[in-house]
Amino acid sequence: MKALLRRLDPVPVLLSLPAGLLLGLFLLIPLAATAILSLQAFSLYTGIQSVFNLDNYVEIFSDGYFGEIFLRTARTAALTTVLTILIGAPEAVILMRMKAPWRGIFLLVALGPLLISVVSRTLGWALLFGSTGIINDVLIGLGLIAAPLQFMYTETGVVIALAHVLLPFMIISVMTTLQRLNPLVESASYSLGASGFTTFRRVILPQVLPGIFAGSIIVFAMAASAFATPQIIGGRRLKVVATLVYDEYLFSLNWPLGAALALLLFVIVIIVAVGFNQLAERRFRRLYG
Amino acid sequence: MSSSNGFWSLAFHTLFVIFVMAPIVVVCFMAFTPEGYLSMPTNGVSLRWFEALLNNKEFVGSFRISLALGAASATVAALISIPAAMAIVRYDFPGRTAFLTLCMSPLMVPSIVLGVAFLRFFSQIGMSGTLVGLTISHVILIVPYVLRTIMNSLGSLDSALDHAAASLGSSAWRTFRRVTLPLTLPGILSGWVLAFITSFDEVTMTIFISGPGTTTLPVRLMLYIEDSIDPLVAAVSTVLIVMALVVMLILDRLFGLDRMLIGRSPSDPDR
Amino acid sequence: MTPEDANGHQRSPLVRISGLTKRYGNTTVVDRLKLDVGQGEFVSLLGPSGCGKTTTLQMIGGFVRPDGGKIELAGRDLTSVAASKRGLGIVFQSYALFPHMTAAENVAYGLEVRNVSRSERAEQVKAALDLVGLAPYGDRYPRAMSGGQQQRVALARALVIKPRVLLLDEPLSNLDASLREEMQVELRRIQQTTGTTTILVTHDQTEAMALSDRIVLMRSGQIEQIGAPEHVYDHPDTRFVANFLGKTNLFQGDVGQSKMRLGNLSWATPDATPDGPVTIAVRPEKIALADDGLPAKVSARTFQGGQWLLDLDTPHGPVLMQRQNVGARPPTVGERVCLTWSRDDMHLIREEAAR
Amino acid sequence: MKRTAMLLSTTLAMTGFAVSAPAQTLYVAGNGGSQEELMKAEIFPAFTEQTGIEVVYSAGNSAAVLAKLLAQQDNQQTDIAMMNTGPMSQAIQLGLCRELDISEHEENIHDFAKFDDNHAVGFGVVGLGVAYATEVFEESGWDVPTSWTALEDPKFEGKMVFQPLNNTNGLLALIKVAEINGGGVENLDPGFEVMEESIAPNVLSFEPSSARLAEMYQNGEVVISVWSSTQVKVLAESGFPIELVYPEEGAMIISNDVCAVTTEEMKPEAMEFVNFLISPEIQEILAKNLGFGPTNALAELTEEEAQGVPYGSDAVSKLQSIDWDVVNASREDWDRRWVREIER
Repeated sequence: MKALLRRLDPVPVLLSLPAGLLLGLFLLIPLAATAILSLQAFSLYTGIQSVFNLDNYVEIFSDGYFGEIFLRTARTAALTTVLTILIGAPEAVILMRMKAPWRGIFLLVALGPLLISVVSRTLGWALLFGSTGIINDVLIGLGLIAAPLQFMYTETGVVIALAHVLLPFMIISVMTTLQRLNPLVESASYSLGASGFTTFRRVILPQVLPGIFAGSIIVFAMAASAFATPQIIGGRRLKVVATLVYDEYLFSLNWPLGAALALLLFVIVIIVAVGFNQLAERRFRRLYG
Repeated sequence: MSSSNGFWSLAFHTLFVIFVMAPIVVVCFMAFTPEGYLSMPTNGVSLRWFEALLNNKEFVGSFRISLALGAASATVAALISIPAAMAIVRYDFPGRTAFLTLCMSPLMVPSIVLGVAFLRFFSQIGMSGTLVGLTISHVILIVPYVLRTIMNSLGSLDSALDHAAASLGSSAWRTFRRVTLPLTLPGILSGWVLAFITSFDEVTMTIFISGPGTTTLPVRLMLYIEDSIDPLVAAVSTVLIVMALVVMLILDRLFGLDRMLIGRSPSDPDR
Repeated sequence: MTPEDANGHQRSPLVRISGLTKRYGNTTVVDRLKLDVGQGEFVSLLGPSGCGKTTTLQMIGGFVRPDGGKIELAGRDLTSVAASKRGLGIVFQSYALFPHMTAAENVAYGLEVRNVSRSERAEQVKAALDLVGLAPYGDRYPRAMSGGQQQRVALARALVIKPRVLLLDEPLSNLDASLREEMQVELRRIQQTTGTTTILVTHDQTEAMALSDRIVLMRSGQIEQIGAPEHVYDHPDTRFVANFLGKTNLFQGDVGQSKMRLGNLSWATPDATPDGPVTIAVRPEKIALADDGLPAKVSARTFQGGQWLLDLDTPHGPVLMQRQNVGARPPTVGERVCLTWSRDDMHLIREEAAR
Repeated sequence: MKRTAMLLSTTLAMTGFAVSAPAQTLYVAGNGGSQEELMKAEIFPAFTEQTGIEVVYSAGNSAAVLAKLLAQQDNQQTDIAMMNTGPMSQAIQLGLCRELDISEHEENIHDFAKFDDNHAVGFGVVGLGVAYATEVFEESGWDVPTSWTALEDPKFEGKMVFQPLNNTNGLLALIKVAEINGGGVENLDPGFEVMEESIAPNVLSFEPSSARLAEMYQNGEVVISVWSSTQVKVLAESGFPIELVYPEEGAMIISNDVCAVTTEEMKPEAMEFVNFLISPEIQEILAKNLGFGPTNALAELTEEEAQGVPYGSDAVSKLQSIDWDVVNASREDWDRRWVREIER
């Protein structure tokens, strides 16, 4: 319950002023300036020019080179999302079923990596994939493969490392939904004679779907705009939009084009997230009406 | 969830734990190699790479900058988020929803977009590469985390506490100082610690805006990795991992890590 | 106008509420409320949830801003005075004890705000805790205390600042039944010891009747009836009051030719009651079995220890009667009996009186 | 609660001590890898000992150094920039470098190391040729590569590294390939064509980092690459069997240049550092450790030390230099074409 005070109470306005000013000044203005920058032109010798047109966007849309990178970004993000669902959703159920103290311990194992630097975690994958090739040694040792697989500089490698980085978000999302479930519903299903599998498929799964959906939106958005992991695992040849932006800014020095690419990425991520969200709301409204 | 995990569930869980831990464990192991190149420490364990790290002026300098940046931005973020959270949780005012959306919006903007936006903005106002500029950008990035934690903390307070204090003659400021603040302190501190580690680890945005004198640890690590991967980066990563562990323990003690990340867990017999 | 207590004594009003109105959107929660509370009086605002009693209390406390009307305390307009400057003592439904302070610190808080010296503060805190019977528990934190103990701390905290008026917001609703009865007695004792003017908000009619000098029955933001508990109980102005305060039997009768009629039965009307249809209310405990009277058939019989409850079917609708568990066994289900009651135990409710 | 408050105050205290940096600090940006190591191990300590000025190094390849300089033009923190001639001439053109005062050494500096108006100065030259892992070649019975065309040999499929175009090594090699196929800086088409048809299929990775490339040689992932004399020398000295060939069509020259960055306060220490870098003693250290051909004529090397080092005007003149103004003018288009046609 809020204290409903006078309509034009100065207190909340004063309280929200510092944060409002800071964010308005240092978030909205820079973003707007970036939008303007994306309309400008650039050349190596004259720098950024004060002309305003849509040339950068025209170039992005007409050049298949950019199309390919956007497509790759979408593909890796989608595959990463699928992988996190396949690993994260069952694990969330398993974690919920655990008893103390195991549950607390494995929650730290599952969610703790969120607090570890992305660079460190990706470096771990680079070490596993790369020159020392522990993964390949293990796989060959187990007789699963004959020749070493290439993980570094491949989409497979990027997807695996990204899934590892983003997995906690999926687990959090599914667990949040699971927590709202009435635990007796599962027992009710068993009491009616359903098997474990049937109970999972008919009772648990439909109820955690909203969590999986919400998790998917977060994971997709973060995977599509991820930078550090594709940069380290993908290297120069396997560019995604974020690493392309980095290259445009720090190697080609073409800031306007880089700004256009970054904003396009932003807009696409927002559209996909909002679209999925509305789809999910329509789908699950009945469940939570 | 009333039933317990069967054999297949536990097998899956084991693979999951291996998947999650493998890259982290590998980094830590390799940091202890006695060799001059990357390898598992099969011939004994050595601290030579940590020694090398301590003697590396650039990495040590970056570590200090990251500490300063994390502490400064987390503190500023907490200082502006406390009143903002009070306004949002305690009052209804025109534009409240818009204000909340504004405060949470940095979560929606990809870090890379923030990076390019700040790079341009700071270079136009003559602040590029400065610690102040970096701090402002990090504050904006972490405000949503701090604000959400403090809002949760404030929201779980009985609003009658405020009324009780007021009825006893307490001024709004005294009520805040004596009642609201002490009761939300664990939330504020948790938000601070979460913000600190988020800022400390940030790389995507910072790589665009850090200057030669303000290169943070993850950025330096990232630039170093672009050039070469050797046991030194494993040692740096190990330090980052250990820091994360410390933060994890603090958060767990203060607020409950699971409660912070997935909300209340009344069914958890642990607490 | 001055209020009268049950005995008709004149009191000067300490709290005067007039025209008090609160709207949320299109809903009027409190509608032109008018109430005077005398010095030392114990008044209860009673009504079902949503009747506006809590909103009224919050307006008096200063936590909700009224859309119209006035609240005066000893002649001083409180309407635009901040909650912290009103000097009222309040006990909240959730007690709202500061969880990070001990019982003694909780009680001391209001004194601290008033800059009372440390030694005097300790004395007053001790006295207040003594008053509520918690002297040995000063060092306990609220979470280490039972609900009843927390309730007493909240009371001590509100009383220690010597408020002009004590506001109690459903203070006993979180306690179990036996504790509630004990606290009712305690509350009445403390109120009479301190002589503090008290306004209680409750939805529990027994609580209101047990504690109050006067009951204010509220419905949909308006006052339905004000009066001493026994008066309101015996002379409900409306069907709503009759039903809300205890159980009652209502019959549709009519008045004509100085007679009050219910089917074949008729009684003389003492005063100049106008002619027309009328609702006759009779409390279940006033009904007796007789050889002659209203014919009825027992449809259910419930034993309650001290008394029996009989459900009866009559030509004028179902009737409930109470019978003390003394003497002969009451009639069994299916038995035919006749019901009677004294003329004085009948109460007429004019339909116009009900809104 | 007390405990957490203590934690907070400790962290804040640490912050306080972290912000205080030594006042006299020069920020130097330059290549990573062996150059960075040598600078930090020997040259900076010597400079600090002589002047009392601390030096902080930030590593990045020439393109990245230029990008950072440009990004922070408004509030320049870098005092010294070390880049190859291509990016350096861009930096000069963009006004990022100020005029140097090198009168102390000017008469001894070879002409090839001088820039107009002294906006920068070369501090070491290296040759660019074809490097190969000698042991692997011997075991496989392959001939020593003596021509740039060896890069087109299909037997090196998946065993070769060609550095990308934003790397000076890659750029010069591509120009050379164009040249021997009838083109040149004016017409790079033949270079791109041969690159796409015959060279790119052999390439395992377009790896810009020479440190990574060295790792790849050591792991046996790569047996042949275009590389510079200094990088080959460093790897060879670590004991790895590698050799650099200056092909018969001619090798290219790469100059490592240094400039004092235009900053708000023109630190005189920056000028001091540049002069220090081109002094004969430091030139000798650079030559001995990195194989940088000295640009100061007073630097003396023994015959053994001069092995594989472009030492003196005569040796340098045998290496082919290019017109950077022409190259820089078309570089943007080439980069664009490269990422689209070759590196995808």
